[in-house]
Amino acid sequence: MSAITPEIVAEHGFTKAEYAEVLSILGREPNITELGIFSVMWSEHCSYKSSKKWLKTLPTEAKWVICGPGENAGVIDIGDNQAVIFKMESHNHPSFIEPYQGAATGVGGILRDVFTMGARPIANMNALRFGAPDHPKTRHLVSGVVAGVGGYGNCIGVPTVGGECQFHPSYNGNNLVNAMTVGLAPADRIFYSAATGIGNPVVYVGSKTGRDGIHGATMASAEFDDASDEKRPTVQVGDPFTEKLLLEACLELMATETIVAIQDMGAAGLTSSSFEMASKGGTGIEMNLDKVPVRETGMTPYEILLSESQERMLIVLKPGCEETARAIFDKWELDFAIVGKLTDSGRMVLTMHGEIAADLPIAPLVAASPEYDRPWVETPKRAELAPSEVAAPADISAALKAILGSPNHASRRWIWEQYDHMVMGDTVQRPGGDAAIVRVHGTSKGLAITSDCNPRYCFADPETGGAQAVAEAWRNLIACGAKPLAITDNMNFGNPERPEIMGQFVGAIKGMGAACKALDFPVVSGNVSLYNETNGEGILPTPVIGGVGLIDDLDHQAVPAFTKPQEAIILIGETRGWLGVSAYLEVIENREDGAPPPIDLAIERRNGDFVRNLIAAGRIKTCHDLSDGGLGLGLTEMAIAGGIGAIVSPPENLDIPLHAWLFGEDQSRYLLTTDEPETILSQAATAEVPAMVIGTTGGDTLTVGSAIAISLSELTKTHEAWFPAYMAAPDEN
Amino acid sequence: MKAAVIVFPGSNCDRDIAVSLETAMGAPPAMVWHGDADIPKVDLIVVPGGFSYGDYLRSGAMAAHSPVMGEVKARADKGVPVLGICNGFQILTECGLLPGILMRNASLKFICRDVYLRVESNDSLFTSAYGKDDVIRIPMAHHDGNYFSDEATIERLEDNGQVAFRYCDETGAITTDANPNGSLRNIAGIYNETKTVLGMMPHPERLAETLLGGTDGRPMFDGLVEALG
Amino acid sequence: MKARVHITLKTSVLDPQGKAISHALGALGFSGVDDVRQGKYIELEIDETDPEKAHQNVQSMCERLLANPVIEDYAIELDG
Amino acid sequence: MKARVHITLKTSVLDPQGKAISHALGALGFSGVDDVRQGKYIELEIDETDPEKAHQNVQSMCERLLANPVIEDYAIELDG
Ligand SMILES: Nc1ncnc2c1ncn2[C@@H]1O[C@H](COP(=O)(O)OP(=O)(O)O)[C@@H](O)[C@H]1O
Ligand SMILES: [Mg+2]
Repeated sequence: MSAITPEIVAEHGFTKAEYAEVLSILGREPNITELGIFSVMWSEHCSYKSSKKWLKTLPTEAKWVICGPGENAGVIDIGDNQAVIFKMESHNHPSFIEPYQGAATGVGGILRDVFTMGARPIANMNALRFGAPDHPKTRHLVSGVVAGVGGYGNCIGVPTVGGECQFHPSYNGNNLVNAMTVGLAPADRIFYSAATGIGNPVVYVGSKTGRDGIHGATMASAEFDDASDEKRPTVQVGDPFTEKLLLEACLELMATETIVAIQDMGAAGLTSSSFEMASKGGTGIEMNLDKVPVRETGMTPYEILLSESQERMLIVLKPGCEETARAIFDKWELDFAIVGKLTDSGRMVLTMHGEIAADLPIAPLVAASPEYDRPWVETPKRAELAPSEVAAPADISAALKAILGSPNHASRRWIWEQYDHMVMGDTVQRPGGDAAIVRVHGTSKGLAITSDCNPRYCFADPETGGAQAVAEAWRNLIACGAKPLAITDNMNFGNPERPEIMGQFVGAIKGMGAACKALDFPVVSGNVSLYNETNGEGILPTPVIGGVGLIDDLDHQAVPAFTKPQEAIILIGETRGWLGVSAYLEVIENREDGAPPPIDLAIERRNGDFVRNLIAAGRIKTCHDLSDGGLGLGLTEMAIAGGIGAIVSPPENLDIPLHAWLFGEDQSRYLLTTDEPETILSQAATAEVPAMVIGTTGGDTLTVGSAIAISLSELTKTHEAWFPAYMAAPDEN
Repeated sequence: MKAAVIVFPGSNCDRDIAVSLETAMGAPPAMVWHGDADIPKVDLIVVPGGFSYGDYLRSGAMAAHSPVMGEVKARADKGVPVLGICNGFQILTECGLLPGILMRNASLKFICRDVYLRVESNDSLFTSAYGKDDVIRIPMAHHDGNYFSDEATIERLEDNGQVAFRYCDETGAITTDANPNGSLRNIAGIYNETKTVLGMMPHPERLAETLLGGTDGRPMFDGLVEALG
Repeated sequence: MKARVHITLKTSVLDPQGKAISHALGALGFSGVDDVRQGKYIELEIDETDPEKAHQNVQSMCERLLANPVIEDYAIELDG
Repeated sequence: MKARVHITLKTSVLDPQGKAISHALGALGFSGVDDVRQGKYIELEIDETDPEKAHQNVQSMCERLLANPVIEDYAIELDG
């Protein structure tokens, strides 16, 4: 066995202190296989060494939470012995190197996280961030990533019901691909990963192991430089067909009484799955690597253990259940191999060709995985930008159209039409609304699902931005009539070794935690992706929030589209014309300065509860939350979606400029329509919720005072034009 | 009416079609796994949508050669009605029950959205509950739906009235703009010569319920139950 | 022995993939590309050692599965 | 002149299509097929008449568009 040189140690990403810890745990030098195991187990991706300290501060509990962070995915109770299992995960770096396969395998990975716990996946979401549209790589990345997300989800037959897509130059060298899966399981049949029962067989199922993505987990934690293109680390190729078989086979096995524990092989493959299972169960594992199904000849223990081949699972079975399980995997034509058993040694003992390939103590290795309290500095507060500091546009109609047709606010139809968003026959609200709604199959309940983050807010003020992302997710669920239940998060940041970046992370977590607490909206799962930097240029801090809510009765839901003419349009919440870091500034003035709009979480909750009660009581059918682009964009979206215009009058005694009233991004606001405005206004007054009638639906023109009158067809054309035109334009690189 | 739905590895619209059939028939259809030797005695066989065998090589090619399709062909030859939707249509062309082939969409992209179809004839078991020239809105979701066949075949299809549906605009006009995938003559679905086998790319089972956005797909299933008892 | 199979679209069949490639090449600044056609290339490792039998075998694979005669032609090469 | 380009997955990269084809051939009763790999085959008609320049040209097309070097290899043949 080759000696471990300092170069090899460095290549595996250890600091001196970390390697000293390795030596002290082992009491000897590791061999190369053992070194590889340590390196992936202690990589940022697997150990959360920079983020752990802060993640622990997030609220994770509520009456309805069955299982919070720590397992493969979070689990919440939705009544009637049904549980919803969901999580979001990033595949940022692989998608930059090979957009199609990187995105596809990202979807495959998050699906496995969810079905490994016993759920049938019922919906996928995707949150995408790309560089500036005019950056030479962007178009190619958008095209490949969207095709890859669709390619995997469409083939496996899980609808992709929504997501996000934003452009900003900070992502030029590091796009973000965050994928979320939501699944449904019987609440009394959730499967966990703790391996227990000495002597129980350890079984490998799924695809064969090849030399794919070896060191993928370390790659996902290393900063990029321009040479990464040339380094060409192996990217995995996804096989959604095999995953579909694996899904059906696992669910079939889960219906029997044979499983003790199950865990997908994700980042760091066999290594991290086996260590996690054993460490959670407090057992040892003995595995014979000769038994692992391999795709290639001559694979070494190092390669087998670190391979990130996709579509594989590790299962601990009850004794005597091997043949029942084997028959199911045979039926689905998947590999099935008994590779080892649980022991009471507390050690991971791996053999191959009759020799010991690795022998490591499990608990010390896991317990000693580094945890850093990285130095951080608070992001300096920015000065507020008064409405009067932003000049009025020359032409306010043109400004509205410019925002509506801009890269970050134009319709995403080009994306979602490439996703099968209807398969499984339960998609009640298709992409394009505030949250997607999927019916709980065979019931009249619905799940509302959304994904949100405004990275420009987060950059300007991480704490407010973090709180805002949670609040916006909450608001999107409220707006369709759901009771928001819980979130998953995907923390995408730059290099945590830089105190400013670490400060962004800390700030975002603080803001998120406060909002989760105030809104009773706990975090049940999540993922951290750090080192999203190229040549020292970090991305905007991007804590993406995936939210899930429950609609008890689908007869009582709301859509963000005008549905009837002659209804009063009511604006809920206070409007002060906050233009700092707004879409208006971005598009019209080409600047990103100012402080983002503050959020009062008590008001947020009060306004939201008021709106949700109206929808749940069946009183209103049309509702939309206001976010970027403010009232102006919100109104326009509702008119376009419903094919019905509106006549809106700004308040007579308006004390802010019209463009601030229209495009300000004050928080905690909604638009709704009703034919009983007086009743709703008086109820709002009782609840101390600011509410005012601002106009009436009808016609085929959107009219705002004497300033704006644009036909619906023109608005629709403007909204729909940008994306397809951009993607059809020739590449200039 | 009794129906069977054939399930291949990679089928994924099998449950969706079963729901629509059950709503219309009042009882669930038999789900027949591709490896099962036998198809029960039924009045209708459905080959559902999805990605059988991952749609690798060519959509539907591998499923078309699976043993169960031999049995489907034998039944079809005896006059048992067969409905192939999306991947099912691709499988029916690959196994020779229907002529032509479904090539990659002209845009090269997967497309999922509602399209308008003109009912070209209503003198079949499948379309009897529609009116001739009705315009219906049905979702499509496919990557390979670009219908192609040689000139002689297409003329024969037209002459025999074997074109079941064409992509059209909201008013029923058959235009290039209304053709989402490049199909020859806007063809969205075709029959065999006896009109007992129908293959179509769009999914009638996806718009058969108000809550899901429309019911234009419903008459196909109600009509089948009406015709087949 | 190794069999190499080329599956190409019949000349009478429109090839949107080829067209898209040709278009993209133009956009990238490659001039003088007149026509592009995209096909499939399949390599098979087979046990059969007799070239004649191997050819027959692969031909039958093409006819039954690998190519669709409505739109595709195929060509087989063998090497030992 | 005509350029033929073969684009194949690198040997260590999983080829789901090849795997499925090999499986389907087995099910059809073809025995003795050990391995199947599927790649792309692209034919280009180009104006360039100088073979060296043509090769360079096509190579650059492969690198910039036709192949993804992370997972694919390519080979170029010229004739005519
Ligand atoms: N990548 C994507 N995939 C699918 N749907 C998307 C994607 N990006 C955006 N959408 C959809 O477009 C709509 C508008 O998105 P967004 O502007 O982020 O909504 P909001 O401001 O209400 O949060 C939503 O319905 C969303 O689900
Ligand atoms: Mg959103």
